[in-house]
Amino acid sequence: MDANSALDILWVLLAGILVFFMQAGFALVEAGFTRAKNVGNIIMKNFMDFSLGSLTFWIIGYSIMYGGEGAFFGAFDFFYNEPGDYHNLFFQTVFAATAATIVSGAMAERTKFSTYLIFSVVITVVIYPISGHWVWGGGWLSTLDTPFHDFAGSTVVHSVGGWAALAGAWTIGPRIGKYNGTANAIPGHNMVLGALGVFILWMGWFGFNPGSQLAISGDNANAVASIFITTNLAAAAGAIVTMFVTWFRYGKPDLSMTLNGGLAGLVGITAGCDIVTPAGATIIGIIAGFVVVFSIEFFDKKLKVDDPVGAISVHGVCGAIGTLLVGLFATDGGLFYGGGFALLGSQALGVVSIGAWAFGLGLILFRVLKATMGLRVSEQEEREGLDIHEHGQSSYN
Amino acid sequence: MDANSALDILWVLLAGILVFFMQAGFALVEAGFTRAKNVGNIIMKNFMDFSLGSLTFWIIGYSIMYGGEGAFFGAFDFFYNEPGDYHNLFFQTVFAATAATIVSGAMAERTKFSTYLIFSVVITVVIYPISGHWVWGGGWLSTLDTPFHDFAGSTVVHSVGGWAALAGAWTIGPRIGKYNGTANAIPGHNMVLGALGVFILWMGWFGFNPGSQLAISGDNANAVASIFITTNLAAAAGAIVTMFVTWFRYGKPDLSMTLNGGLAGLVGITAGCDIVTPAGATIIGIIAGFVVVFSIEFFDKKLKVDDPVGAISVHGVCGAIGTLLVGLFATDGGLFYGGGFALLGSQALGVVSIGAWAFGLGLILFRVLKATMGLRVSEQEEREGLDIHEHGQSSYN
Amino acid sequence: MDANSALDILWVLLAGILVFFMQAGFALVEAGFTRAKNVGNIIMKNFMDFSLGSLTFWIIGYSIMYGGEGAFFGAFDFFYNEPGDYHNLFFQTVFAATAATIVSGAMAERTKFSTYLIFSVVITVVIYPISGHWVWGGGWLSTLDTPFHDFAGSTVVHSVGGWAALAGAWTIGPRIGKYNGTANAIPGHNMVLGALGVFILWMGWFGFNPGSQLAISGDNANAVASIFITTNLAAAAGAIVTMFVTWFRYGKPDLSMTLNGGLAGLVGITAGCDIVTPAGATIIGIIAGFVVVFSIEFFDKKLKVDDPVGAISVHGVCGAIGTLLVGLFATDGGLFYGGGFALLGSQALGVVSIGAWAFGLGLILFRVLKATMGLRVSEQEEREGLDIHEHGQSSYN
Amino acid sequence: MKKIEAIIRLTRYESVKKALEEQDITFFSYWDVRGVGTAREGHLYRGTVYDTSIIERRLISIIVRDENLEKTVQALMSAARTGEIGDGRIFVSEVEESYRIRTGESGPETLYTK
Amino acid sequence: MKKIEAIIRLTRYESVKKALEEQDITFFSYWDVRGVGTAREGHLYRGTVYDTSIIERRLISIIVRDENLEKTVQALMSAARTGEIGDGRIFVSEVEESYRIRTGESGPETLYTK
Amino acid sequence: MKKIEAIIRLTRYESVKKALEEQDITFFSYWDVRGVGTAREGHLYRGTVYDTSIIERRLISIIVRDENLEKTVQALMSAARTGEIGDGRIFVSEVEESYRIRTGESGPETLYTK
Ligand SMILES: Nc1ncnc2c1ncn2[C@@H]1O[C@H](COP(=O)(O)OP(=O)(O)O)[C@@H](O)[C@H]1O
Ligand SMILES: Nc1ncnc2c1ncn2[C@@H]1O[C@H](COP(=O)(O)OP(=O)(O)O)[C@@H](O)[C@H]1O
Ligand SMILES: Nc1ncnc2c1ncn2[C@@H]1O[C@H](COP(=O)(O)OP(=O)(O)O)[C@@H](O)[C@H]1O
Repeated sequence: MDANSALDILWVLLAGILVFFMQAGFALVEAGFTRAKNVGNIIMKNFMDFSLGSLTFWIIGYSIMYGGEGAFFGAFDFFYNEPGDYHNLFFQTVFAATAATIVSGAMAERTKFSTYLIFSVVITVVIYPISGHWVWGGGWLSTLDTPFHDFAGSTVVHSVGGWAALAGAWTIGPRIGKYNGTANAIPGHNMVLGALGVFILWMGWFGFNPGSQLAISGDNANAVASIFITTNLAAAAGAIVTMFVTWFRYGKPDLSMTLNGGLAGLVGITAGCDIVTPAGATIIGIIAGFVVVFSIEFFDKKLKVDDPVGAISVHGVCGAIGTLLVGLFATDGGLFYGGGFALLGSQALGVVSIGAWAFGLGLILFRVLKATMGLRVSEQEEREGLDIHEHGQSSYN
Repeated sequence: MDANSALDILWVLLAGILVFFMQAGFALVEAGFTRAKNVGNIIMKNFMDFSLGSLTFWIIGYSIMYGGEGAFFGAFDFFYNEPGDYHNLFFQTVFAATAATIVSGAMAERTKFSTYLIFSVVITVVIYPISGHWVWGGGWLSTLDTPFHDFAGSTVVHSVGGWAALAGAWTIGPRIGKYNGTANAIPGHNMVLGALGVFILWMGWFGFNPGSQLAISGDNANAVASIFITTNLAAAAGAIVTMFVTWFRYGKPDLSMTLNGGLAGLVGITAGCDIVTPAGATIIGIIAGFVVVFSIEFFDKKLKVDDPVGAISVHGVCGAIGTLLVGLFATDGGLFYGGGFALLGSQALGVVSIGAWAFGLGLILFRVLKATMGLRVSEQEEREGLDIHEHGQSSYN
Repeated sequence: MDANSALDILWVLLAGILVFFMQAGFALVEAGFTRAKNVGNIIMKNFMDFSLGSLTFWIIGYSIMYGGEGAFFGAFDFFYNEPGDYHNLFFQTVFAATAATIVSGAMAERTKFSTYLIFSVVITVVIYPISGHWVWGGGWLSTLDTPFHDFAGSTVVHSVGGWAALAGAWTIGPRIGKYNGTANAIPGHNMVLGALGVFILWMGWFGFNPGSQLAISGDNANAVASIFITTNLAAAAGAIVTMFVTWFRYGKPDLSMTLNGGLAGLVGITAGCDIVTPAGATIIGIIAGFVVVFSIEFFDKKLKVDDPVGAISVHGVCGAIGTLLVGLFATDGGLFYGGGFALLGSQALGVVSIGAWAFGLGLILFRVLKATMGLRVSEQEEREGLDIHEHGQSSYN
Repeated sequence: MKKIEAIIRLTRYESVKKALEEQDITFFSYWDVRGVGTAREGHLYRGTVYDTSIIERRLISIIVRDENLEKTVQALMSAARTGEIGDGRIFVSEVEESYRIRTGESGPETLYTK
Repeated sequence: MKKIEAIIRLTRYESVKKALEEQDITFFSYWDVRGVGTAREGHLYRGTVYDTSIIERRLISIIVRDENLEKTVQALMSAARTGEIGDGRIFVSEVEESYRIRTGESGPETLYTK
Repeated sequence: MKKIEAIIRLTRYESVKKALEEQDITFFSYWDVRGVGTAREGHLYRGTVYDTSIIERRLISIIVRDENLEKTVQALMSAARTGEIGDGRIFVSEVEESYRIRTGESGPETLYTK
């Protein structure tokens, strides 16, 4: 193998490590934004969805997503075993585990652990890889005349997680005490954990986005470097804008929302990070940082869908917006760069069809689970905490 | 230097960074699984064993381990200074610091700080490098007809730490209140810290195992990628199995044990990560995840050796088991792949001889320290906390 | 692009990621060493100075620092946009954000958030890039007969931050209750956070120093590996020495000072990490670990400048000392290696001129802000905590 | 004046607070305590069962004028009750004097709820 | 003997401690409580205002001999006062017996401040 | 009925609990407090000595029927004693009424131990 090939493999593996570590980031954000009595359960769910995801994605998920060129579906080969391609298997595995983790956040503090394990597996080996196949595995969205462009997964990963999270949070209902007439605040128990989680996620995104180039040799090097810049600027812009919006709107800059703002910028830029300029990335970040505040309020106060960590808004809404904005800001094909409406149309088609898939299947899944084994812990368990009841101990002693 | 050589050096250095960060992981696991009154002492010990280890391994340890081809011993050259080999020095240094850290966990909450500093140095520059030399430095275990195979250190690093930990925990005796007739639970004070530590360790293992290839150019790239997969699958399998075992056994899935389970899988696969298939790795992880639960119970309840973090079982026992399983699952020479018993015999010989070395020397060391400067803090110090007494302040204020 | 060029870009980007993560390290150290009532504010400041820094350094800072060869100043080109150079932009951006962060620590627990945002931007786009240009951008200190040598920024980054921090902490005055006649202790609220922060910073330094080689192909590989060793040894030596100094001086080994000691070693070696031997690095670390204790005491007890995290001593003083020691220990030009006084003279000139610049401009900046929008929160806000007053909520619930 | 100390389940606090408000009892202090009693909670750590009788509870301390004693106790009692073992206790004792720090006033009037 | 329980602002603790020391009251215990009363604090989390009446306070518990009651209450009152709503209360009640664990002594003398 | 409040060393809690159990006193509540007294603890932070008189203690609150007062105090006293300065105090005061929330019963019988 020549040096360039080895270099590419090295880069994919390193990026995979960074994306792996995002699991810790998600776990910390979710733990920090919820109450101390449920924190062990949250950690356990995050730990398990990566573990189960790793195993099941290897067993079947990877094949469904990348195993063939069908319009809707890859192939059904069990126990992937292709020595020359293990770096890709690794990179795709750590990606796959992300979608389930997003759902975990939106349904935190009230979901039955055993049920969670089941839907975590279903998301990782059914919902995510099938729609993923449409875009990245050679499926119908990638063979459109103007192919749908989602470079690193604003829609394929984040929106899928976000819309499934919406289906879940809606089906399971709000936490006790969250709504009595109006929306109440249920403050997260540890903002330092939340902030550390966001720093880890931001770092992980330097694997998530530039790693999706899947190579760094030759001209890929400059492309990768450019993605670092667009990713970082969008995150920074998102954080800054959210801070100022909350400042003007609530009178004070809100910490947990600002943290969400950085993530919103990151999710927003993920689809187009390879194809926008630094200025375009900054504008996408600004838009995401703006949208996320109103989206969180909308779901929380209007729709009364209880999402403790803001996962639906950050991943679902900002993922969708970011994907659509590619149609405007793409230097190659974007409306603002003279590319007309073709790309924007494909983007909209992709956002809607994948959104419908993830939300639809999510809804069916959660309704079935609710009717069969039950989705929610008992009232007493919820009040006294999932740690004591699901795991027999408290996490802080 | 050509691109391939530079690439290899880059990879070794990056893997070294990941292994370095495992120090933070060990510190967090140990801190989280123990009580708040001792947490500063734990941090200090971990911080110091890396610092002292870095200095002393450079001064003499590296030379003992890699400085010559003797059967039992390398060489005695002080202040290693070989500019073209600094990447290896770095990688080996971060490895060396691991063994002492493992001991720290098993003896937590009752060990005198000054004594700890001394045995931490002895482990790093005497116990670890000598048995390490046998396997990796050209010593007798590497020159057997069928050489002992321990790719990244299930035995060389983890078991050595684990058996020394057993010698230490046994010599020092249990914490006050741990046993009165039966074994009592002394819950760790912060499971989030413990879980973050395990995520960091898991990430670090992507340096520990694939980094031990010591190269990534040419065909090494695929070998490294394969090690990522085997490492990750074994960890995932270990975590999942431990969770279900505790669930069936105790009625609820136990968080801190499940975290141990992931580590057990990682320790177990370390010896054979380069030479087993993904399926083989999964089975090794399953076995390790199973064994670790019963091993922890056995040491805790039967032998009444008080090991707050499970270090003996995770590193000692699972390290030994993982090394033996190479004799069964190695695609090249393993019993299940038609290789006969030769490799299994070498594996057993290595496990036993290194185990005897580490446990024996550990026992002598701890007995001598106990008889001379004292191993344990006073009862009052232990009751009121090592933070106040050893360092004059509490860690949470 | 050939493999070597891609390799260099990869290395710069990876090092940049490590330096990025240092932001989390700084945030944790600062949070851990201060009180729980201000922790959200601290997180918010750290999160914002990276976000604002990323945006503004791209907009103008990078051009001021690297945009031209003037003696004092680069150029004034807005919105940097040079596709082949984005990896450098990324690396320099993450560096730039460090200086402002250092100031944040020294002024913690009493600074107005809105004012902080302003001076954070001024430091990042005015103070830091101008003096940075003198050394790294082709300015006057780099064109001396014997050029000033500051490889990775002991002076350019750390001292600039440290002296600006001194100007700030002095201008704003001590926290309420810190001095009444003598100096009182205001213990940090969480040493685990502080220690995790230091582990992260130590790791980040493996990007900070070796990454400043800006390449890894060809002979750079060995140079980079050597910098790993010097960096690590200096850190280890600093930590060990500080521990023993506090042990002898106060009767017990002080945890938070020892953590500072590791950082002192790292800051000290940053200037000369490429040009000293491992033994030289160890001695520099020893000196830094020694100096930092007395420096902290001096600022705290003699000058009565209240610096909760020790930023002035760690970054300002140890940065200066480390830069001067290059004049003694540089294998090429150092006094102890027969190079005479020329280099030592240049080092002193650089330390003094950049120190005067950073302290002077910092002082003007803080005085102006104090006189206009106000630098400090009200007494009630300080007593009840910045989290409640600046952000409307507490961080731990 | 009487001091009422109620040791209740953490999870009943919200209901108790509302019940007290309905009786115009809008002044009180509380903190978290651990209760040892007949109630048992099975905890589990690394396979070992432990700590079965120590339960997290909230202690509510209310000082009331004598005439409000009855209704306060009643409100507490009904709002804190679940009927399961471990509901807790209410203790009443005499308070001799009460001062309002802000104004320096003393006597039962300082307990007025406006 | 009397038991004095003062519920004060967290931020007045240092002054109160000093005032008590000046009166030679150097023995007491304290812990943090949450107070519900007329004082209001506006908190904000993710755009939602909440928790407006629960304030962090410190409860200081001092047992004194009868002759020291007056000066202790005065010291507490003046050091804890800010004049703003939310300064807190002082409650006084009777204590029947006091033991010093170390020596086993009982009676008001155990409260001596040397 | 009497209320016994014992302020003990954190480190004596386990012994005290056992001693109480031996006297069939299996109902009580406790929480952690900080005690200011003659005991001194030298703390050190970054080279500065501080906080010398504030010690972490546990407050145990037990309400007992009058006939159990003596044995409870004795049990507490002997189990909590180390003989070193800082062992703490026990205070006894009168309780007028006691209710068991679960059943609504009142009176000393609610303090029965089984
Ligand atoms: N005599 C007592 N003194 C102090 N606290 C008590 C006493 N009796 C009960 N308690 C408190 O009340 C709680 C509830 O009592 P428990 O026996 O568990 O339930 P129940 O009142 O339903 O029988 C205990 O956990 C303890 O905190
Ligand atoms: N009747 C009471 N019983 C117990 N605690 C009380 C009572 N009244 C007041 N407090 C405590 O005193 C605090 C201060 O009371 P508040 O009404 O806010 O201020 P002010 O005394 O200035 O009117 C309350 O938060 C509460 O902790
Ligand atoms: N008058 C008091 N009021 C309230 N608490 C007290 C009083 N006297 C002592 N205490 C508590 O008892 C603890 C022990 O008292 P101390 O003087 O240190 O020891 P000793 O009782 O051995 O002389 C103090 O820290 C404090 O918590």
